[in-house]
Amino acid sequence: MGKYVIKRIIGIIPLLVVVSFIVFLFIHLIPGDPARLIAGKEATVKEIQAIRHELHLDEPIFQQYLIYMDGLLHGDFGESIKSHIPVMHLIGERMLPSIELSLLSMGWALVFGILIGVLSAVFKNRWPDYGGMVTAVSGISLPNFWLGLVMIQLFSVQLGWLPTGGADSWKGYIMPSIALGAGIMAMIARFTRSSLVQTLKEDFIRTGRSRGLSSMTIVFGHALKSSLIPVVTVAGLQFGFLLGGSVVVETVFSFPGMGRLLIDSIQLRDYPVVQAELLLFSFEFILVNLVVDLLYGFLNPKISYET
Amino acid sequence: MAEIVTKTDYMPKSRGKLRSFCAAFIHKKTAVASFFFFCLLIILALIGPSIVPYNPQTPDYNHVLQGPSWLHLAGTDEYGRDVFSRLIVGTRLSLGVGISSVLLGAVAGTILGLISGYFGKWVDKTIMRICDVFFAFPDILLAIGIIAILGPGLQNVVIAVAIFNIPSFARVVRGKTLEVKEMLFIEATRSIGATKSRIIFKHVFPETFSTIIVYLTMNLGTAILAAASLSFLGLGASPSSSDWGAMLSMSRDYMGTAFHLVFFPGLIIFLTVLSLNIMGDGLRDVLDPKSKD
Amino acid sequence: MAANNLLEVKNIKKYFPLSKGWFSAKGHVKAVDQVSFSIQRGETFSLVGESGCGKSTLGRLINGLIKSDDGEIIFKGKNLTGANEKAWRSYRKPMQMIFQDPYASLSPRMKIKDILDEPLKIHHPELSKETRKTMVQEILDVCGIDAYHLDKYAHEFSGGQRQRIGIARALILKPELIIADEPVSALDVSIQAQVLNLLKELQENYQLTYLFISHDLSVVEHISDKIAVMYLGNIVEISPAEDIFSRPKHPYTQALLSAVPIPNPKVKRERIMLKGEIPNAANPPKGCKFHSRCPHAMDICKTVEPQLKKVEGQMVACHLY
Amino acid sequence: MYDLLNVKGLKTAFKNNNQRVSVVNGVDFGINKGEIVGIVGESGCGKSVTSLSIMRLLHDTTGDIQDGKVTFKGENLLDLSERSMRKIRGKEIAMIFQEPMTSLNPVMKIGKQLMQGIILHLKYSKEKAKKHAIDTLKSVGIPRAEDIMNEYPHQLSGGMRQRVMIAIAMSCEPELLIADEPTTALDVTIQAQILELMKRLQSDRGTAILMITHDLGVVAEVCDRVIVMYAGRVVEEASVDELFESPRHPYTKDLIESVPKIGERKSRLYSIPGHVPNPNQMPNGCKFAPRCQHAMEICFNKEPELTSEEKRKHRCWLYQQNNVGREQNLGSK
Repeated sequence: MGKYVIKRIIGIIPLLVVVSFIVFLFIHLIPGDPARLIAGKEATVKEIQAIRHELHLDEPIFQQYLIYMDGLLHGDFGESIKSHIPVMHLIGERMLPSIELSLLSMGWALVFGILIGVLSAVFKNRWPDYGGMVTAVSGISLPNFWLGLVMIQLFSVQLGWLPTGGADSWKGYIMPSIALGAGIMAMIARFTRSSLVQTLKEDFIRTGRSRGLSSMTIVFGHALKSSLIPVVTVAGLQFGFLLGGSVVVETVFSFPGMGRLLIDSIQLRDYPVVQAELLLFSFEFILVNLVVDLLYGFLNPKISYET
Repeated sequence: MAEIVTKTDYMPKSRGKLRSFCAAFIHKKTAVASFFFFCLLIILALIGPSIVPYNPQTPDYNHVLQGPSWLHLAGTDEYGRDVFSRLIVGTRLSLGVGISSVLLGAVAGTILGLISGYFGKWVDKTIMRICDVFFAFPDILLAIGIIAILGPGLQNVVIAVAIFNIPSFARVVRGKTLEVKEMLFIEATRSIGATKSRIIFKHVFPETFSTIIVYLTMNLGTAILAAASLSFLGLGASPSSSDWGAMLSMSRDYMGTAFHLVFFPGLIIFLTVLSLNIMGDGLRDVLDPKSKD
Repeated sequence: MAANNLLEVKNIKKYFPLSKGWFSAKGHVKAVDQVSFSIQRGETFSLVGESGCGKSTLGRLINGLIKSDDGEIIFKGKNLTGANEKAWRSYRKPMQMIFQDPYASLSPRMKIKDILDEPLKIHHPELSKETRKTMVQEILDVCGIDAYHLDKYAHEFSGGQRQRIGIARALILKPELIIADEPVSALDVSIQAQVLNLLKELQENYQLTYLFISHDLSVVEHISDKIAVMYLGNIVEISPAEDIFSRPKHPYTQALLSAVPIPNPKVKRERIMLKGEIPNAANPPKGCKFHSRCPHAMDICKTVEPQLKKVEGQMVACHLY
Repeated sequence: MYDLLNVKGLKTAFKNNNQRVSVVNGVDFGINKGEIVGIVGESGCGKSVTSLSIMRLLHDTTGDIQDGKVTFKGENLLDLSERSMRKIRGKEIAMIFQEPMTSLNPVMKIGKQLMQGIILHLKYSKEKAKKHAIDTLKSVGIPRAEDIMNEYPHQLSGGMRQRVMIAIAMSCEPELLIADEPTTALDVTIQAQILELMKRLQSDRGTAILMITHDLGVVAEVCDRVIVMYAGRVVEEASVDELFESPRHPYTKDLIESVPKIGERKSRLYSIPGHVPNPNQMPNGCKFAPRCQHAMEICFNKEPELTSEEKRKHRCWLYQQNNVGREQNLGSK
């Protein structure tokens, strides 16, 4: 097990390096001279020159990458072109609400997704199954921004129960987390169902029945564990969906998170902020999947008992 | 245990592949209904502009922001344009973006996946490592990053969505190829002296084909959603176009007063994606029964 | 060696690495370890052994489906060792295979006529479509399948019929050697007898040489001229079929024979019950690999690996002799 | 009547493409206490479905029992509620399966899987159950029983797993053990060990065993009495010695004849022509008639009954009505 953990952790290091390099290249891939972009339209040639030197844009590209990485390791993501506030500072105040929102969404999606999936599998081809799967396929097909707008219309405009946006109180988290988690809940429900249905067809389930175990013992004592192990992996992959969705949902609800900052920055062409956001989002995703991998290894005796 | 019956030594009646596929698919009533709905959308995309009741671009300032009525089934927008007509005309745009981006991604991804899965070794390692890098960026964020570089616009949405589809197709096709490659009949074909290219194109690819079709259908839904999201964020279709996502984006300003402007474009996106997902489920059950529940 | 040898295998070796890790390979499974034997034209040479003894790997090595790590394969006087994939493709024409699972060894998407036509297309592209069609019909007839089945798919046939189609596919290229990997073990008894009889008939009519791989000693006895018994990647005994059943030499052969249940309740035998199970092939016992289960194990068995040597016309790798 | 289990007129059908196909059609047989009875037949003959029907384990299949009676110690199992049936399963009748690799829960320790049944049926405390579990493992010849309790199935070899399966089955001292092809997936030397173990358990504990197999060799080695099945029907029943010495039904004869036997090298094996009929295209009359060498006109029109003759039974027109075989038998009485 220890070897497995070390192997996984070492395994993501090259990925982190490559991803950071690609994100670093981002600013060079944008058409035009980055120094000119940063300096603004009215800048003189001299000003541009100064910025180029200040940002080390006159150095060889590999050198620039090392400088960039050095900055990253010290928590320096550069500074915003528009507001000239350090990017770290801009993102820092947006990070917490975003993380809270994603954990909240993931949490309810997991709980309800697994619940619906288990019910559907246990009552396969009966009405709880049909109900669960109609909910799930709808959940996958719902555009999250539309779900958000419909909820705003209903709960904020018509009924006035919840605020239309912001993260000032817990009430501000309710609708965004529903809009964000709906699709993930649906995916997890479908996957849990199919995994559990598959497990219930295994030979060892028949062995269990032949020993006189009740259906409850068989489903919850035998089948659930082995069918939830792959759900862990799927939940990890869904996290990417969640990060992407947060950009859209945060925009709908004017939620002060990282996602909305990204869209705002793109519209303002504030590239250093965009760059930092892309890096943080992808690192977050990689790390979540690392945790998921480790969890998978821990739950699966075939891995955890080897070595 | 159903094997007890199927494994017995008997010969089922001879039946054509296509016929048995159709017979099995017909049993999935919802899938068939979705299939017809999707066909309707395709027809609308093809002939929509010539059958709409109103010109989708002509403003009518006498009927601004009207709710749904018999005259205007889905109401009118802030310029008095008929929303129903705009939705129908927008079908071509919204479906077109989804279909072209998924097809692009599917073709490139399938080729990469086949190569990777069949040749293995360093070829496989290289392709899969590159895919891993793409997977490190969550789908929509990758698209947003690409659009940030290329600039907003429908064409760039197609490129961005195609790019995030490539690695996922590559991975799925590779997985299936590896599975097929281990099958005994592939080894049997090698043992009669068949060349690698013959094995890939005549034997492995047809086996992976049904998986690709199912995955294509499902991803088409996702792609339409992604393109709509990007247009909604103002990164895709120009706000004045009749793209569904763009229409939604524009109508946000009229939330309180004209909710139908938000409701109908979203509804049509939802129904389109729903029909694709149901169709995909049906196809999977029929074509790829092993991956079924 | 005798000029009559169709196939000669010398010291062939195949080690499969165990899960290639980040740091190092965890070791090797010695699937086939220094195996040598030769097959004469027209005979049936059988490889028997329990699962994991390397018999199927050996069959695939000879056909080039798996590349050997070391040793030589000499077929019709030609050394095939080290040939590239392209050369192997032409070597395979006179050396065809029949596989164990008739359900999995035929392509599910091809009609029978296309399955049988494929080898011809590959090796005889000069033949016309008509000629190929006649050849396909002829071979089906020989293998006992009616020609009106030509347009059917494999899944429409029963197991026995599918195995006949598999045999037809191997036979259509007029091979000299057929490597049959457990060709009847997936079939029911009554069908198994049909297929075994067919294989025998074909051998007589077409002067075929068989390398017959099986775990079933009673089937092997019935069909073979010579039998090699494998244990953990080694051949422990090679004997003419009559001898191996009347006077098995190697203790493993003796145990294997006595373990086979005999369908006659009147026959009561003293059974040699082996201790334990086959050791892990990644970490086989030192010396003679069988010593950990052998009822006659001596001190020397634990240290020195015995080599095949001639004992009364049989080849045995055992320190007892 | 047999004193442990009586199966009468058992009929089980499977639903296949909205069609009901009888896989087991009117099966009659019985088992006495402490007896080893074999059911032998080729794939698709309905032998496995018969065993699952007795245990009422067709849950996850499209199959269900249409008709018949399964009387175990005087009680018809088919009339019992699911709840009472659960008290029979594992306690009175236990079962082992063909695939030891997949028949154990891969993510649960051996000890827990073993103790679950003991606690459920014998109502032992945890400590007592654990002790009993270890004893049972030892009794089936598992070395390091204490360690194995804490291991997962993938850490064991195939033969060991089948021993664990037997331990689980025997842990509650059932009166009947149904073994569905218990050695088919194992190598011959391991098969010999497992068969030896089963014979020992039977003689030590007096457990009756219903052995389901396709292998006539296994039948000859372990069974006292044999039931031969073909196309969902019992075609012959006899003591093991009688069956191999003088098989009555042509199918039994042919089956024995077509097995290659060690020490009897022949240039040609006897083989039965044709193949087993498709369950939804059964021939009229005797199901074996199209493949039978002795088929008469009546065989194609009317299905023979299972008839008793002294201690054996067969389903064949050759021995019925004014047939020679029957007259000879009557004469000898």
